[in-house]
Amino acid sequence: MVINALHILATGLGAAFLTGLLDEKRNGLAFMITLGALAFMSAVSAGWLVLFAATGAHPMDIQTAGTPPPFAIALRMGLAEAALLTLINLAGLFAAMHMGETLLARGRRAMAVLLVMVMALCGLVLTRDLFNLFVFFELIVIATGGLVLLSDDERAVSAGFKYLIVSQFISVLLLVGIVFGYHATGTLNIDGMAEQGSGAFALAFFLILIAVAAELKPFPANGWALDIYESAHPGFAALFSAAAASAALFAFDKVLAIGGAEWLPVATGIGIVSFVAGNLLALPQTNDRRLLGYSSIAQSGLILVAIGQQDILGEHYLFIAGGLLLSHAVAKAGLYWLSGFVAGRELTDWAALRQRPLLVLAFVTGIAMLSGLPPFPGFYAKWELVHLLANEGRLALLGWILFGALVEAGYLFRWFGYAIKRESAHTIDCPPDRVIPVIAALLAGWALGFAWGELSGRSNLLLVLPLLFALAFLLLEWAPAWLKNTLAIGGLSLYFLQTWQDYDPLRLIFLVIFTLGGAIIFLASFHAHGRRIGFYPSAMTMFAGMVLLLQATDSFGFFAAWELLTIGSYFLILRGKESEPHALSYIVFSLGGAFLILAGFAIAAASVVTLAPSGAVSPAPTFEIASLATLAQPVAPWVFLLLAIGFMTKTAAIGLHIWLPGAHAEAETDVSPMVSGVLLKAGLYGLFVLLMSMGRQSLYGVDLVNLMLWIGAITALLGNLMAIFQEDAKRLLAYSSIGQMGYALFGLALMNHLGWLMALMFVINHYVYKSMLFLSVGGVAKRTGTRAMYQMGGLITLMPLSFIATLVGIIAMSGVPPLSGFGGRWIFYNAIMDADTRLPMVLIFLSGPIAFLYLFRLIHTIFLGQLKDEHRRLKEAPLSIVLPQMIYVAILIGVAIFPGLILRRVDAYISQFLPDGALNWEGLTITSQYGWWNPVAIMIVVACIFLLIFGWLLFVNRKAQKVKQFNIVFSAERPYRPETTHFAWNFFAPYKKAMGFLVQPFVTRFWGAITDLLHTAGDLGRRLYNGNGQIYAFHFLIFVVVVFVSQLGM
Amino acid sequence: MVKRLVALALLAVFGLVFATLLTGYAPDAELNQTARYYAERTAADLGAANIVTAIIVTYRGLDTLGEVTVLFLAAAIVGLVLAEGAHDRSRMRPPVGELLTTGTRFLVPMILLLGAYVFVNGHLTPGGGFQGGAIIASAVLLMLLADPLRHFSHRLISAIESLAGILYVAIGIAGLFLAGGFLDNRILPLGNLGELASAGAIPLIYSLIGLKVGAEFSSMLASLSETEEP
Amino acid sequence: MVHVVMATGFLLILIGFYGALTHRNLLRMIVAFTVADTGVNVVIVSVGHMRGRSAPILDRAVAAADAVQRIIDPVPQALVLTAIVIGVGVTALMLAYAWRIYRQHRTLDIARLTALKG
Amino acid sequence: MSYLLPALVGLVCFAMLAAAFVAIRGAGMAIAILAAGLVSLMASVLFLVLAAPDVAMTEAAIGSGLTTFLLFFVLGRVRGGEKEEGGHG
Repeated sequence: MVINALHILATGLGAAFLTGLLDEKRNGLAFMITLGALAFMSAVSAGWLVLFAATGAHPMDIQTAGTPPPFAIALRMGLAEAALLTLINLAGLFAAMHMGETLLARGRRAMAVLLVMVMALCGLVLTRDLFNLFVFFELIVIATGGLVLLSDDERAVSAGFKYLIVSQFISVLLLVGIVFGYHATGTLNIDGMAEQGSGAFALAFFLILIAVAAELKPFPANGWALDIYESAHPGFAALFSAAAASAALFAFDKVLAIGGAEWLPVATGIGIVSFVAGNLLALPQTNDRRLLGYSSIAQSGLILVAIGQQDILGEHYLFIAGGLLLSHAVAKAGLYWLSGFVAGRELTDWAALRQRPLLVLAFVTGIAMLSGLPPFPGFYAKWELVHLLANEGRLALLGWILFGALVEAGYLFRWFGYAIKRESAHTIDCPPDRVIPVIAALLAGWALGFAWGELSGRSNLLLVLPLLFALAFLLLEWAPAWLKNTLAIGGLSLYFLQTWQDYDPLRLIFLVIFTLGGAIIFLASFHAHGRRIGFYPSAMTMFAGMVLLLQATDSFGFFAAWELLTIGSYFLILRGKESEPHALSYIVFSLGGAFLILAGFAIAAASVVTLAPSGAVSPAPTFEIASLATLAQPVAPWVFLLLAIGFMTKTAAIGLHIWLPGAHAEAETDVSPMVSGVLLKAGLYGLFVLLMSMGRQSLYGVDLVNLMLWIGAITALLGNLMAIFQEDAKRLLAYSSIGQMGYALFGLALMNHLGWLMALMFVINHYVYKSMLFLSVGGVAKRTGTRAMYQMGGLITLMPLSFIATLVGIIAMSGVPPLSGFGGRWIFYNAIMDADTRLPMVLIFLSGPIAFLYLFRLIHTIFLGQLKDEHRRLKEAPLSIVLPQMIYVAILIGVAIFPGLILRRVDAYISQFLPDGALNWEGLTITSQYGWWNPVAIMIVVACIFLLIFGWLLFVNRKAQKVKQFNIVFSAERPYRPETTHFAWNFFAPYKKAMGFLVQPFVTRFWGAITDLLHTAGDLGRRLYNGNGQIYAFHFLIFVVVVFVSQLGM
Repeated sequence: MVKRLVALALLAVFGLVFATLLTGYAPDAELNQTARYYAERTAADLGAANIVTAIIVTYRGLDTLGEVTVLFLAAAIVGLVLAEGAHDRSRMRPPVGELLTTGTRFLVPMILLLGAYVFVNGHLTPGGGFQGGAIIASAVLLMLLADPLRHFSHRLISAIESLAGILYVAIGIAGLFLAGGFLDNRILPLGNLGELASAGAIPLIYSLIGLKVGAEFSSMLASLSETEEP
Repeated sequence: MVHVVMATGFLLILIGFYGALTHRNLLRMIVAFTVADTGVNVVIVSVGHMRGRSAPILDRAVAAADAVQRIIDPVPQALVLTAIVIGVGVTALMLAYAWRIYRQHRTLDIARLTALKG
Repeated sequence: MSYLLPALVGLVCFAMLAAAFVAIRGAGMAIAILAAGLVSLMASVLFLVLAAPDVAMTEAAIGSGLTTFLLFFVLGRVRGGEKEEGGHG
């Protein structure tokens, strides 16, 4: 049984009046009354919400004064209203709890103001009468003016006054608009006015609309709001951002209904400008609460865009706008409440949160919700919104939305990086009663994610087994690392055993790498002690994303998996000691790439023949990935381009590669192989899928696949070239990965059978030897405490197993016989012979020897040469790190001898797509049209040659003179930078002179310039807000005039 | 100077908007549907002679409840803001003239009576709770002028204010159960049009509003008077 | 006649706005706003006015039966009543703020209250 | 209809505008407050003429009376603050 919604308003008011009856000293009792009233109001709203959600009942009109509307004020309760009321009342309840101390100190008047504020917000949502709307607005203005004063920050007073100034202007316009609207229609009832349409009183309606819009704090008429956000008590700022903004948005939506479709573009315009500008201006912020304020403005703008696009959103409107709104409200409330625990106001002060992992989880949940990442409602909403926009061809709007979202993710994740990596002088202060609201927001966030998953009519991401498995590790954070590690390995292996039969040979290869490959690397994770908080949920989210990517058959599943693996890997990378800036550039590039993929899918969905069965809410067209093949001109090449760039961001193709070296090099010892050996393959998988389904595309006469061929070749060359100039061993390996991915890209873009086979060889080989090398180098770095190669040397005797692994890895990688790298090369050269484009091949050929140079340097400077004094007592790397390396050695030799074991089936599979040029597998011999290769024979020959040379060397070296450590002649001077005299420093100096111009950091500078440009734009924009309340009033009037003039022009 | 020019330019646009509204305005010759309903039905349905009062107290009662709450809020916040600056009462001020003091003693009861008259008759004649409340507050003002150091019992004022508020809400809720809806005045007999005891709960509600508004204004004035002169 | 009144109301609004935009003293801004508020009230009442009709009060002069022909629109009057009361509430609040600001900063110059910006 | 009423209305309107001008541009704070109160008072006269006695009473009691008093109260508390203003604009 539900209770009349009027009781919500009556309870709020009655309790507010009741507190006045109490003695000044009975503040405790007044506080209990306040909490009780808010709890009752929440319960009543929740009852309505359950009723509407469960029965799908129609909205219900509630009369007052026993008289029907429009003659008396009427209220309406429906699903949206009930949801908003629940949000508002709960936000009010938790805000009261959060502010408990302050409220008790300031007494019953403060509590009464809070109660009236919540009541007025409810009224704003419920009322269907325009003038009543105005009354509630004024109540909110005054209550806000009162609650702002609860802050300890003295500046809040001036912020409140600035707000009052602007609201005076607003209310004058609103009143004038209302009375002329009444004159024209003879009613004040919103529905009655909507029936008659705003045509007769367009000007008055404009005044009403703009006044209500101003309550949404649109750019640039929002300086006052930012000052309030910055200076108010965080408990109130949460309410202001979550509840007040939501109610105002709903009121705007109601008012907009009067105007009808012709006014929708106004909402869209105001919304998108606020969204982009809010995010840009947030970029240079260093104050946490002000940054959250800018983000609130941006988010309101985004919701306003959804409101403005309701004509094309149709039945998805509530799903989208509601998803965005609830995500934002819950996340923002949680973040503001969190900010109450942080003593300092700099973003970096949030590092103090690390003392409480639970609060970090709340923080990251909030950020993920704001950024619209899965599995939260914003993700589903963004997916639908983008698709519907693309469907209508509103691509510019789509582009701006994605741009703004990327900027937002950028500053939010930068902030998160600070929290995880920086040091804070403060300690965290979180009494239990103030933690409850944060926990509530955290739980609400996940609950909403679940609800939106259910409503989406697609697979609910929170019911997908791999992700659940990953999230289960959140509950296991108390457990020791070894236990979690065992579970992780077990889970990955079990998943493989359970599902491997479902995959075609191509996907099976990726599956093996993603699951078993991951499990092998996890063996190295046994070296970690303690609980390793945060590692397992992140890593398993990444792996979950990767296996889901393989499972995905439709575009939605693919994209969701893509985002999951991106987020998981970001958290993993961020764990490295110095990785903060690199993790940030990783997530920004990755999300940028993901947004391109999203845009590509959305544009494709608009014209692809959809094969997916329609679900519960009849989802926006999700399509089978395979049906990308049915795309026709002129859409197809654009989709191809977007998707290809998106995937190439992940494979770090040249130009989009700058995130990779830092991210891979700075990661932890066992994380580097995960993100290099395993994760990069996800990008290749994407490219495989793309090329398999779309084939060749050309745009304005440019063959896009050919373009990829060139990009692959240049990436291979420059990646290798950059690798040889690195002093840092892990960076060297990271750059080498760029080069290797270039090879793979090149092979794919050859678009012939052998090219693809070779790309697959690279998928396998690169996983094995790059994981192995990262582990062995990581083990060495762990023991020596440095990654600079010139600080190592002569470690061969101390760390023989690591040496063997490196040696084998290098042989395999450089493509000399007998190991698998040679097989790769052999197929590769055969593939090149098949192709028609010869010019990029020169580049590829060039990069081969270059690869050899850096590999030589790696083994020479680390393991050979003279041992450093301080390293004399080093031991071999821990067993857990060596063990996987030995497994890789075995695999490499195995694959080298029996390449057919895997490749034969794939070869047959590829023939489906590219029938010509298949290999001929006979016994141990593999034949192409250009020649044959017998791995076993080669192995034997090479083994013989090796033994011969080795024996000869032993013979010759009998008489060799040993050079002692101090057998060096010094001059009297000590060089300024001692390392410059070391032979391993600047190892390839001559090459650098010759080819250094090729590796100038042009790309880094380019992206740096873009970043600077955005920051500068943000900084310039901030100057608008000079702090003068009168100027803010000018902003408001200018805003009105600009909207007015642009509306006239339309 | 630039500021003034910009202000003038912006206001010119607003002037244009207002001028358009003005020139587009034509007075109604007949009452519109809403006004017609009120004109025809108020007397019969609600039993109130003053239609404006009927609208304020009943038809748009929710607005009025909000309006009262605005004053309640303003009084509470003014009290909140000024609480810190309450002056110490030991400081003496020059005495006020005898005339004013005596006049006040004489006038205050009459003013209070007038205020009560205005809001009790709100459903019959012009005026009502707000006007009556303001008149009551003027009595308080007079007392303050006569004796600036007079200390009003905030406790009493806020008790009156709260009780009136709670009763107002309670009457509103009673309307939900006993009549057609929230704030429906027909929980009491309508009586005969034009009599004091008519129009159902309207006189009662308007009296409560009068008391409440009077208390709220008084509270604001008292808070202000207790602030310290800097 | 109504047009003249309405025009006066609009002018009052504009004058009030101009004052609020150009005075840096908080109190003078508040005074300017009260002028603008009065202007709004004048506009609203003038919108509801109808030539040759009387106030919406039923008494001996206006019987309930022919009220439809005799009275002016009561709704704008009800709205103005609310608006006036709300206006004084906001004004009181702004005054309290001004006093608090003065106590804190010893100034009423809005251009000096710029601790928060950017 | 007689010409008296329109003339009265015109006169009141003109006086209101003049008072409003004084409220905005007047030299002293006290004068400005008084002028604003006067605007309000004349508005209530206007309301009476426009057949809105309820509004007229409210405007007179609250808009002109109470508001003016509130302003004077605060003015009394912050005297001196006014002089700091560096002129207009």
